[in-house]
Amino acid sequence: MGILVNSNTRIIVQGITGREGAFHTKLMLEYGSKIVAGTSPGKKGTYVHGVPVYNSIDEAIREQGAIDASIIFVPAKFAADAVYEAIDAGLKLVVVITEGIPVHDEVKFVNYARKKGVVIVGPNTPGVMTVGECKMGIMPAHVFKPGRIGLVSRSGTLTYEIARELGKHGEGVSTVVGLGGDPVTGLDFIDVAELFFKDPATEAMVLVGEIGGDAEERFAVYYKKTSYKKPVVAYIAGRTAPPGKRMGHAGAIISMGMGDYASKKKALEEAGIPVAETPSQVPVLLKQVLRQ
Amino acid sequence: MGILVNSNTRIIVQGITGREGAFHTKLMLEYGSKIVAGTSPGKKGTYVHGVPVYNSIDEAIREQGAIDASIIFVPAKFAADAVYEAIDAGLKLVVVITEGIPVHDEVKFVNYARKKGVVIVGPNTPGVMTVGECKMGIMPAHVFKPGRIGLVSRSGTLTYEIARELGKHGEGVSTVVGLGGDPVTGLDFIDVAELFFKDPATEAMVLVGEIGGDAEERFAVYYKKTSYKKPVVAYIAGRTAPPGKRMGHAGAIISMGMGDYASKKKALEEAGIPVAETPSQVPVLLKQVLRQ
Amino acid sequence: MKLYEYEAKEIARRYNIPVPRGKPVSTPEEAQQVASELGGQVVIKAQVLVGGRGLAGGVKFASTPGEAREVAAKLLSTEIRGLKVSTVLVEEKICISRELYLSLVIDRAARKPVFLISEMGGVEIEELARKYPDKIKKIYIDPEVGYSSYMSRIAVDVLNLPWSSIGELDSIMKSMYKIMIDYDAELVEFNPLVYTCDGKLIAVDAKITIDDNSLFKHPELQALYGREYSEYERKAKELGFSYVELDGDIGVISNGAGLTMATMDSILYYGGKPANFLDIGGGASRDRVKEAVKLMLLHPRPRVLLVNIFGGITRCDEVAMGIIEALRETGSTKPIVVRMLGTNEEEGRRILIENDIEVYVEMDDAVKKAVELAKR
Amino acid sequence: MKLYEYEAKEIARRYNIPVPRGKPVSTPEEAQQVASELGGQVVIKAQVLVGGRGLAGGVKFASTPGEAREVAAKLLSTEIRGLKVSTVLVEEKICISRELYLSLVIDRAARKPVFLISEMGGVEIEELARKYPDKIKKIYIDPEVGYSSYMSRIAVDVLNLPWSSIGELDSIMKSMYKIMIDYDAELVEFNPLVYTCDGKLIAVDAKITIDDNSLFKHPELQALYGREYSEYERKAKELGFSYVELDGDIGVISNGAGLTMATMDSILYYGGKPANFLDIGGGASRDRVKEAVKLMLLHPRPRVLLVNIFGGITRCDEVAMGIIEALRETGSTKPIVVRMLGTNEEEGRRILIENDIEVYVEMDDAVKKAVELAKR
Repeated sequence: MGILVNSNTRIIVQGITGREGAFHTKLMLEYGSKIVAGTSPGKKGTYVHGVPVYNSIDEAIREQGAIDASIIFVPAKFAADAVYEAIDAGLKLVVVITEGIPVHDEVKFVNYARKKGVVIVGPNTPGVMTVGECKMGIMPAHVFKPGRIGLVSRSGTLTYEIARELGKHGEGVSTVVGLGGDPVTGLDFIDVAELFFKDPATEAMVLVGEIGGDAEERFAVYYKKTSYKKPVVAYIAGRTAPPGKRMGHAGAIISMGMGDYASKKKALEEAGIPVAETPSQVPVLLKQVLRQ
Repeated sequence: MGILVNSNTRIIVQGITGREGAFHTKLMLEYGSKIVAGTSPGKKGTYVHGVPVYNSIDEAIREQGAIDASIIFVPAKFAADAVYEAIDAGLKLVVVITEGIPVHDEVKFVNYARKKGVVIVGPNTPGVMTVGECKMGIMPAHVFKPGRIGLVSRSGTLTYEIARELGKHGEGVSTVVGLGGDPVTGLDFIDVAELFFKDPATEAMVLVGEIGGDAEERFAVYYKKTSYKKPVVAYIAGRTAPPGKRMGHAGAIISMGMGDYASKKKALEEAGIPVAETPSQVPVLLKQVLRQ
Repeated sequence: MKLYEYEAKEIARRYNIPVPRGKPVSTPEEAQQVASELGGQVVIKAQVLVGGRGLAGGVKFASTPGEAREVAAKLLSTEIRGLKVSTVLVEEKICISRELYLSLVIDRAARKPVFLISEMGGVEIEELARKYPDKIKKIYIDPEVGYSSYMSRIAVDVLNLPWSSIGELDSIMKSMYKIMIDYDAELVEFNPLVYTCDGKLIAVDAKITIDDNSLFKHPELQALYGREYSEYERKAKELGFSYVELDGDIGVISNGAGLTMATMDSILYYGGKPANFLDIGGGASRDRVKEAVKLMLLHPRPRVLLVNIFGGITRCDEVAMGIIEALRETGSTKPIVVRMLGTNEEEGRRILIENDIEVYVEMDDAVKKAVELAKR
Repeated sequence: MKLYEYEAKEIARRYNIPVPRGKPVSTPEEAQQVASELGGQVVIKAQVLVGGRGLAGGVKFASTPGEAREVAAKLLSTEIRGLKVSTVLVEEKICISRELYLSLVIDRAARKPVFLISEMGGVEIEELARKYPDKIKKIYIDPEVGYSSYMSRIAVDVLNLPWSSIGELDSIMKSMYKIMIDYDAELVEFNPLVYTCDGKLIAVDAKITIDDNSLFKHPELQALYGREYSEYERKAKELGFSYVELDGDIGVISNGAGLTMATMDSILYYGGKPANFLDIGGGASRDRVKEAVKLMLLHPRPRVLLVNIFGGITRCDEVAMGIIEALRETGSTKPIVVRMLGTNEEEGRRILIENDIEVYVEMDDAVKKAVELAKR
């Protein structure tokens, strides 16, 4: 159970021979993810942790059969090409770990993917993991205990922090989805919430947002209106961030008069979603909403 | 009844003040089509046969309410812009009468439309008409009697010829769809057949093809395989055309070893579709398949 | 509109696609000069806008500048498939290891540009498609995305090239798409694209076809339009008509490509032979109809003229006036059979009848009459 | 990365967008010279990379070259919102009939570029959005299609311009999109775009912001990177870190923007004040960690350093080694509180403990400790 990926998901790793690609292929295999092939230009015929490497996804499919999803580790300069390769090869889920991709590349491939019904997780994401079944990402797996909480986040490490806090309080995660830290991403909170609200394994959702953009505000509007929903608790990073400054993530910039901490907190609370002050408060608030 | 357009379709005419645009607006209004607005850059505030003219569809919708479909008469140079305007304004059907549009413009806007779920009829089409209800096109209306035959064609005048032959034999038309004579069009025979096969008002379909491309061959393959279907009779123009020469329509060119008359006739007949030798034979064959 | 090989190669060169060194020339002397500049063996290729040139003897080799002169002289005095050779391309001879096929064309069904890729180059793609359809790999380009480098990584394996060729291949494929878009090309074809003895990729033959509808965007190409046509075809194109010559004796003027073809087909069905395809298009004015009719009245081949008009955007009265004026201006006595229906048909018929021209309502009747007149 | 107004206008000019005649200068003498070249009244505008310049007195008028010199001298010796003015732009004064707003920006929610268009120019868009949200028209651009002229036909009515402006407006909007794509811009803004007394459109102010991630595509822009930052910020950026200065006394080093912000927020929550935001990003090597720590050890403001690492792609052992080496190389005695978890955490913890550095498991504990140390 869980959303987006499961134990049947057949995965290809694009950029499998690079330092990060190879390292995380190993960790994903150890987790049990079904990695059936990898690509690395010119490295056809080699193996990475037992996974066969091809020059193209086209060839990998011809030799290994159908592939459902790809995880991309190639450098920013070549990431768009890799995304197009995955979409055009007919894959239905593409996890883009790469950070530093030019925003107009992202605008282009995210629009293309959405029009073609392909899910892009990221870019600049830790990935997606259905706990105990399939890890397509770079998150430290041991932090995530299996459980009933759907976790969706714009941040990487902060998500691990919160997953760990959940674990300390005996709560586990169904699926964790990193939306990605860039201003333009394939999925937003609403997309993921709709999946979680339909997932029988998920009883509540934790939303980890940050300043900048209006994704949290839009989620609040959606949550208020939608009838089929589950309890949600939020944490928003960036209370101390000065306006107009870019805070690491291209996403975390406040400008155009929207997206500051106060605006997000207010919108969420008005929609009936409690907002934690520190990561350690998340499980406490979660217990409250689940008890109601 | 019929497909694509009916008496409720709210229509805008793009390029309404031009010679052809104005002339056919009059004829369409006379037919009873619900033309609610027109556009013509800089002609805002004027009227054409009582239809208010705007600078943009955006404005027309603001003032006239929702619009479903557009018919485009603007010159080839500006046609793509008009198509994008219609699609971006949220219209769901766009009939492109204009001929001579560069093929790469067509490739671009047809792909865009299909990805966005917008139906493009044409380009280089006489249009679409649900007989007795709504005419969105330039076909001479009196030739088409109401009836049970769905008529789909790559040609213009040849379609009128065949509709007239049907009428002479007491058969009428439910909806007539001109796919358009260009190599790249929004709809193909399969798209339209799927609509006709579901339309309660249509009992049989007449397919008017021509040499060049492989749309007829692909339809034959589809027809053979599909289980829910209605009788079809075909006529293919271009038996006497020499290979490799462009015959008027950009569409009617034989090349790449496909698309000649013999290939199309064979494919259709193998799929159980009789092919008429002259337009006047079409109603004769139709009677036969309908009797079966 | 087809470009000559040397024009296509000039474009390819500008887009950094490797082509053999060489020059187009129109005299034997220039051929000798270019051959001596190139030093060593050369290839001399007749520049004509039809396929199958190789089989028709249009490609020759020469080992010395003197021989090049002789070969060029011979080619420049022959015809290839009915076309006079006025230019030959003199090029260095390439040491070929393997001949590959690579083209980019618009796929109507998919509504997208598609690369056609095959290891088996040097054969015409039509033949290849008939004989070895599974030896052709297709890679589609979505116009939203354009060319993406991964395509070359698929192609390099399909072409069975060493990985070291990837950079060259990527650059060639990228440039092909850029040429297609920049020039509104319907086809960009390198056949063969060769893998040379020293491991390089070179486009030894090149074809580019430009979309006629796009010419308004390309003023520099407009001047070239119509070169591939015969005299009458050129005249007709200049007047803006779609026109193709055939070898029968019944001249056909109709409106709409489909109806024009159907008219020709019906002539054949009733035992006659069409002399041409002439589509006056939609909404032709009286003047344009007049020009079309004049063209066929003055053309020596057709013995009878069959005008078949089903008026939609075209108005029958305009057509009738055009016919009358053409007859008046040429003074021709060639018999004309007219079939006319649709927009303003009563008025059109009235005009013709007033001028003693037979007008039919049924297409079959008009066709039969024309066939009968042609046999007299 | 923000461009200066004069740079943005230079780009606009190259794309045929009308801007006032003028030149950037850095001395009062040059200002006088330019003013006399322009003849007549001029505007002198301080070139700084912050908003609200007008209210802060950064825009002045002068009627004579002599006055221009005086005004420029004054501006060149002031600070605007904490930034020294080293350049002023001297421009002809435009006779303004109406001030309009026109910008092109990436809409995150729609994932598309969007034109923001308003009749009410001259006001900052943030203020406009707050006060009159329905006075802003949005027109989205699908990246598949790009700019299409119909957008200008919508805009011309929204801006309440006469139809005769359509050509100018179409050309300006088309160029804005072209600039956005060619320069990988996140924002192209003309505020105000003015409708002049003689009925022309001129961009009187111009802002362009370039996507930092795209700089590898734009070598000519790379040199400009980092100008808008303070000295320490620049150093951090050169090392490849995301870094922002704040006014507290607890230095923060963390990995991931979210966790770094959460660390800062927790410091505030527990009663402390963060001195900065420093995100070492994912997968930082020992050397890069060392540089980050050195930067903060040598920075005068922070009294305590809080390092909060949750290792995913980042490895704790590399971080630990980086910290130790930074301490060794600087010889600093600034207290460091480390919180460390995740990939290779045991090894990282071991290294720190061996070097007598306190390591925490819980973020709250580490934050509380840092706050406590800062208050000592």
